[in-house]
Amino acid sequence: MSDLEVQAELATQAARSGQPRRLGLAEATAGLLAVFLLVAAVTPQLLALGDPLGIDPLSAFMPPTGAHVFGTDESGRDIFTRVVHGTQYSLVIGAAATAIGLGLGIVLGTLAGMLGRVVDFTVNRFLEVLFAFPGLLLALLFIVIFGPGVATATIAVGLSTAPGYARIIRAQLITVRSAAFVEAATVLGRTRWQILLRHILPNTLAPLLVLATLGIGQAIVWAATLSYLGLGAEPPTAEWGAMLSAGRTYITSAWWMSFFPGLFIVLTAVTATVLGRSIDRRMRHA
Amino acid sequence: MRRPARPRRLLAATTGIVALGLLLAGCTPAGPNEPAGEPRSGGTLTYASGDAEPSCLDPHVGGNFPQALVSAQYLESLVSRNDAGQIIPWLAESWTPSDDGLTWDFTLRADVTFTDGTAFDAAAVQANIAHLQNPTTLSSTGYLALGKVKTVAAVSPTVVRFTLTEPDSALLESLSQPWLAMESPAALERSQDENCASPVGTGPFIVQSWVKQNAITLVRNDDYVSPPADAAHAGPAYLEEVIWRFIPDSASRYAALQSGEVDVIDNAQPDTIVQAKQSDSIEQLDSPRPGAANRIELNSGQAPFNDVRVREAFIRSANVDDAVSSLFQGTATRSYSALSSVEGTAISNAALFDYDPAAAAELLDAAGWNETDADGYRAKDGVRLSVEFPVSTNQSIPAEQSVFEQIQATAKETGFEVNLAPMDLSSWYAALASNDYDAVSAPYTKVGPDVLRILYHSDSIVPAPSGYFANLAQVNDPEIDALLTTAARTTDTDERSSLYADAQNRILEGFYLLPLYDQQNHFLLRGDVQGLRTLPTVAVPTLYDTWLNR
Amino acid sequence: MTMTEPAAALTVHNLRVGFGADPVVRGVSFEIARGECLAIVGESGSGKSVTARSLLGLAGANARVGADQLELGGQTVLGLTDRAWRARRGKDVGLVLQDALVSLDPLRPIGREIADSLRLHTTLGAAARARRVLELLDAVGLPEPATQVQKLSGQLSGGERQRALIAAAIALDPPLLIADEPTTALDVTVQAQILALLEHITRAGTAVLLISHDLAVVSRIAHRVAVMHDGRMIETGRTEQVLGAPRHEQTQRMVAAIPADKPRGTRLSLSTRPRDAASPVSADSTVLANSTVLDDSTVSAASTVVLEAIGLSKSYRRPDGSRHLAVDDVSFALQRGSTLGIVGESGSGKTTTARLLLALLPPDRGAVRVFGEPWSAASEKTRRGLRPGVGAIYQDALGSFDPRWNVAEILTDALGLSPGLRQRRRAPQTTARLLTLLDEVGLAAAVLTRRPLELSGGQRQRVGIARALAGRPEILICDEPVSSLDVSVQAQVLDLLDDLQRERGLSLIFISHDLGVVQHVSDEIAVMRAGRVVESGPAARVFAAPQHPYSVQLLAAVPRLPA
Amino acid sequence: MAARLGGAIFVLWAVASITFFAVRLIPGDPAQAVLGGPGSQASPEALAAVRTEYGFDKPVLVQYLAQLGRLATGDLGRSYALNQDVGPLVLDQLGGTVLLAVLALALAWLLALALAAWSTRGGTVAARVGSGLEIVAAALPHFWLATSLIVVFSIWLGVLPPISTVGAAGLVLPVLTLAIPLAGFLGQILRESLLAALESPFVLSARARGESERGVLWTHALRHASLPAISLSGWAFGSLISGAVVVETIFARPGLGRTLLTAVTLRDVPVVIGVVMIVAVAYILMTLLTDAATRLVDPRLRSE
Repeated sequence: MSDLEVQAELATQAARSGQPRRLGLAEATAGLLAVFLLVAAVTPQLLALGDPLGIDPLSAFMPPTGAHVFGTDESGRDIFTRVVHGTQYSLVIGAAATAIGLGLGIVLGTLAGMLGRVVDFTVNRFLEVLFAFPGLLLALLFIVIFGPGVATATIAVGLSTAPGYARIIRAQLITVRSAAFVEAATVLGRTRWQILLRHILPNTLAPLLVLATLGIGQAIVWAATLSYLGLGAEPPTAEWGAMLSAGRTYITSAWWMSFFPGLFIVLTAVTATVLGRSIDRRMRHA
Repeated sequence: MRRPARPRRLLAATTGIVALGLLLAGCTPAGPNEPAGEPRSGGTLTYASGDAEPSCLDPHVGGNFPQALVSAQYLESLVSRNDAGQIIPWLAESWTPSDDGLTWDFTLRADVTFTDGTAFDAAAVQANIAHLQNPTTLSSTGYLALGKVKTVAAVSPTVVRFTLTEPDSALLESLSQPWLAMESPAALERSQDENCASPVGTGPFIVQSWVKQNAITLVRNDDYVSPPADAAHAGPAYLEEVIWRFIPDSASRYAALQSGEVDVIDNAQPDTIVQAKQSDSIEQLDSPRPGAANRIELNSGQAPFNDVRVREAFIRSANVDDAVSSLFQGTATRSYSALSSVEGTAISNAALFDYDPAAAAELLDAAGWNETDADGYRAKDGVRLSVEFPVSTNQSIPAEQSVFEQIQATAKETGFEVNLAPMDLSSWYAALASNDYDAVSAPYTKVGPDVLRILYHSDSIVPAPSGYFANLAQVNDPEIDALLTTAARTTDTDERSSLYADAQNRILEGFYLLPLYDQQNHFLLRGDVQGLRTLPTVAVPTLYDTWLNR
Repeated sequence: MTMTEPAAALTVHNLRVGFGADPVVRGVSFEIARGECLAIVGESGSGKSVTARSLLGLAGANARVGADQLELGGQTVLGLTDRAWRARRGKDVGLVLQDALVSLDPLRPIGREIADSLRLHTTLGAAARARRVLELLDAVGLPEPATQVQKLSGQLSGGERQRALIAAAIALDPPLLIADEPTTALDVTVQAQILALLEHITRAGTAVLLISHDLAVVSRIAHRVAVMHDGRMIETGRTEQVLGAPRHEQTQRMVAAIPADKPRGTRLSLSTRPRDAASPVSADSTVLANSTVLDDSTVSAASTVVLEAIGLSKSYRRPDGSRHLAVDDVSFALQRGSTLGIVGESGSGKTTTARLLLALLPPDRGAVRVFGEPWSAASEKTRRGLRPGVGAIYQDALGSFDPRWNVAEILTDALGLSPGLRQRRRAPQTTARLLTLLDEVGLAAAVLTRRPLELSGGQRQRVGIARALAGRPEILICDEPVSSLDVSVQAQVLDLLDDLQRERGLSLIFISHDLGVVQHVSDEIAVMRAGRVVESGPAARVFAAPQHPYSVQLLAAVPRLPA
Repeated sequence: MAARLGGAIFVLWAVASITFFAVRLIPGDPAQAVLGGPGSQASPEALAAVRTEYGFDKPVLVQYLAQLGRLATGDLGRSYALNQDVGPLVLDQLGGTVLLAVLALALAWLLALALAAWSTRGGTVAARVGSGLEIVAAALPHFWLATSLIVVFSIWLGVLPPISTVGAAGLVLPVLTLAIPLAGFLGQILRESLLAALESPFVLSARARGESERGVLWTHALRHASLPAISLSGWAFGSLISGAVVVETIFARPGLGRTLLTAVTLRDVPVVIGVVMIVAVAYILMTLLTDAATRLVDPRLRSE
């Protein structure tokens, strides 16, 4: 299993047990956070006026105060500003990695799910092999070959999530393909193409929204991990993982430097999880 | 298995601290806690190094700073240096150069044996030099330091004679370095893998075991007799055992010290030094490394820095003082010299490095960079004034990378676009080798002012077969070349100093480099650790006089 | 059976159970004597299971249980602590649930499950417990107890594990045994055996409280019947009395809904009238007469075969690689305007046959012909032209609808129009056709915008029928169309199918495990067992005088109301 | 079993092939890549030695077969950065990581079980709190959690060592860092499946026999609830390996993760491949173990 499959499984589980339409406190909070994060990503200036790279050596290492709610870093940059502006970075990296993983997953999963036994067998074996590079291993292998950096880290995260997407999409395709309503459509005299377009594809693709939402949270955490390890974005870029990495040096004297970027990573991941599950539940009970 | 020959950038490979140093604590031998009482024997001291774990404990092989740090505990050199910068006896009792400076006779101590029982004598010295000069040893630092040594002969068991190809005023300084320390000839006979795992020397400790990625265990050499002349006591070391750990993460390292898990840490970060000053239980030892200061070299070999006005403009546009004071929080002092402040021959000229954006702007106007592009950067003939600045994340500590970021920010105000490119060591070397840089910072440790020849003689622009060259500023000035070559042959101290002073002035006035601070070398220790000091050669700590007041 | 036992094993007076604000049981009173079997019958949601569970103190953590009197063996159990309840459960009262596959822990050998009761309530040692378990298994009629005791419930047949479950419940010979739908998931023949076992237990002196939705089933062994509806006990009395002369309207409805032995064409549902409102209920007798005539004329040349199965065989590969012959040389013919019932127990090959008839599977051997044309042998492209003539109704109506579509979209699609159009942009004539379809199956226009998930089981099946009708088919293939419905809903759906068949002259293949249903709807019947048709012929003849021993056994096992 | 073994060998072969061709994807001279990338100051002799050892001068197919041959005999090549054979180096580091992973897995199970058992019994509020805790725990990145734990327990409270030490105390924080997020995932699975199990008819049967709540939990429900969680073990292993990269680096523990990260930073290709191969082998073993554990808990699978 991949992280994504586990997330998807948990979402399914939660959707099964949860109440259909109630807007929970968690969902409402997650929704507000998502709006905040989107605003931060699209127009960061709306939330934080300053320059995320602008230095002010004289006010370095300031703890959180009214003027700097999240404190300042070693060069006197305002951490709140950097965290807000970093949202764009993290979301774009997360979205790009998810797009790569999802794209590859769709291609592989569709091949396996639609093209008959031989292709299915081959793709399945291939995926099985990729799963033997668990977690970040595939990403690290990719980075050691193509060198570190934001672009490679993004591709690496995308690549390492692709097998998970592929397997979910394949399973979904196979479930939908053999669903009773597909047989019912055959009995109504629908052609293969009509069935594919009207039933199989929509019912396979709809859950991808859930997957992508869950996946983006995962991708952000992984990309931040790579940055933290010095294999992705580099300081002074206002990327959360890179900020944490820079803050690690000063952890004994300036905890706020690593606490707030980390907090935003966690909040984003939790938001993605809660929203993904909420969408899942709504789609099932809609 | 050849370790890529990297001309001594002894810098600390992974987390190398670059340094600048405050002379405040200096290298006073006494432990920081004064009412210490009589030294006591016994106990285990845990040392946590932030430097990379060496791949070989024999500093002949390769030769970098992490090796020097640990090998100083079990290997000894022929000579040492005292706090005043004078060469003092160690395994060699005395030495005499010939008048032409081409022959040196060293008289060795007769009472020293290696810890495997092999006698230390002239033959052993011969074997060590041969080992260093043997290409299969893959020595880099030691090999280069012995560049002028033609032959080594045993005159008697206690007298060994070095014959040189040309006079070398830096010979003694070279021999004082840990990378040229003496090892048991019998041990050297073993395979390199074996010798790397457990080198045998004459030092106060013996390598007992080495668990990779975790710790090296050193035990006391009870038969030890050969402390350097400036040691505080004689006889065996006080400590029974030393655990030498590798903790690359600086925060973990400091926290480990705070919690008493370890007794001494190196590569202390500025913020932890400040914290330590407020702590009763933690003391600080600051010992800047010799050789070059930490500085940014400006590549004068290509545009835009082939124009001295642009170089000066860049230097004038960089607000280094504010950066250093905010980031190093008083733990590092601004340098205005090419050399480390511990080098007696260092010339400092603060006036050349004032932060003066107005002057910088005028210089750029004069040099023709008088256009302003859409992003606010200066340009000439439509070409933006940009400076490629590859940064090795292995060699520049986070605080230093932040200094570069602040320089980037202040230089932008004058119109320079500084493109900081943090990269891994391998890519960094690649960028330098392909001349793909305009500014770069590369620490360099060597005992004595001869480092200037390595860094600024035009010969050093020619890349070694490996592609590396030390003259990163690409200074190509026949007058500087002449001064440095002459100085390297001049044994007269005053004359040598004056030659190096001339050379330094000319280098500084050419605006080839922007000095930042000494190569930082801060140690933090538990308050009950007494008698820790660094060897005044390359400022590595020695635990010989150290004892535990607990 | 000791000293001065009160006559009643259980006395319940004014039992009330509620969850949150909703009362589920609203004042129920009854008692059971030793050696007596009382059946509580009701449809889903009537509160019968909650009542049963309250008697064990297991109504649930958030249930509010109250009663004026609640006595087990003469001792009140009102307000017992959890610990005190535990001491009584299993010892003073046993519980048997539906489907032992999940009612016995599927991960533990049945022997351990049975021994648990002994372990919890006796001081017997392990060896003594093991002996007792064997005795119990023997007592419930499980063959070879010594080898079965190590098996998991999944390794036993449905009947065997239900016996094991009963063994666990009676391990301590409790004075009261509560059996909640104990035979519901079982095949009829096995159901008959389990009922016999429960009857035997009752005779031995145990009070048995039988909970069921099926009046016919309980009529076999219950001495008294209590009918529950909407949390109340609406009628109680001796079994013959309640079933023979039901007083309450709901009971009457339930009795009427039992299809077994009701002649073809008899209306089962009281609440719904024939859709042709003009024709009085008595007209049914005419229909019945007609259909009898039709029965008689099945041999005449006037009838034509619309669908024909000729020597159909189909096998599957099992996970272990061996082949399983699911359908073995099956032949039959469906006459125009008639209903062919296919009946069989689980694993008899009914469903595979349905899929073969719908050409969703190609047969290994044999062929299906429709309207005299090749059907299974034709290419899907050719077949597609004929498909509108063959409709299908499925057991799982919900699963047969695309979950993203609402009823309007489902039916628009079935009409052969593009379903993508939302209601707003739908042509008025399309809407008119949709409303006609809904009207035909007795649904209101309001369901158009609903998704199947939001509909009740009966409504879903009606939408399924409407969809099948949209293509104006001549043949309808119904695979267990009513088996997941409550009896009264089942009655309505069966009546609807009957009406439609008469109005449209439909020919039906009706597949079911329920002989009563099949008997009621079929003109012709085919009895399947292990993939083969063991007997076929006119329904009246087969039911009156079965030839094959299996048919005889099957018919004998059908729960019927006492005559 | 034979099929499983065959599958395992196939996966290993494929992993070896992928890594082999991956190294050929490195732009430029493969010998240079093996020696640490484009900027490594490799001498011509070193390059020549590597070319001979890896046979880069021979046709790709020959190189490939030779590589498979070496791997089959357990020869993982040599690290030029560390001056050591990769096989023994990687095996040396394996123990520390395995210890860490096993302890973390055990603790994660304990935490998850405790949280699941508490939140299924404590009513709606406990279930919400439990579920919230689990979701947040599952979202905690290792690097942030490790740093935060160090700040709180080592720097502020000073009760636990921030680095790995000889004693057990040094294991506490690393194990917690790895276990907490994992417990978040396991807890969610466990709680949901525990709820399902507690609602199931066989639990009602057991209660009707007079079984206590504890008996219901231990004899019946937990066993069922653990099945889906056990099937996560393969994934959990991967997550622990990724976590070990971070945790071993921060807590200065010897182990595969730290070796891997160092090797990636130095672009020490032979070591990276060596670690990847070992992890692949371990992953395969883990899936076999998971199968065995599932069979142990679920006797239904044994009879097949």
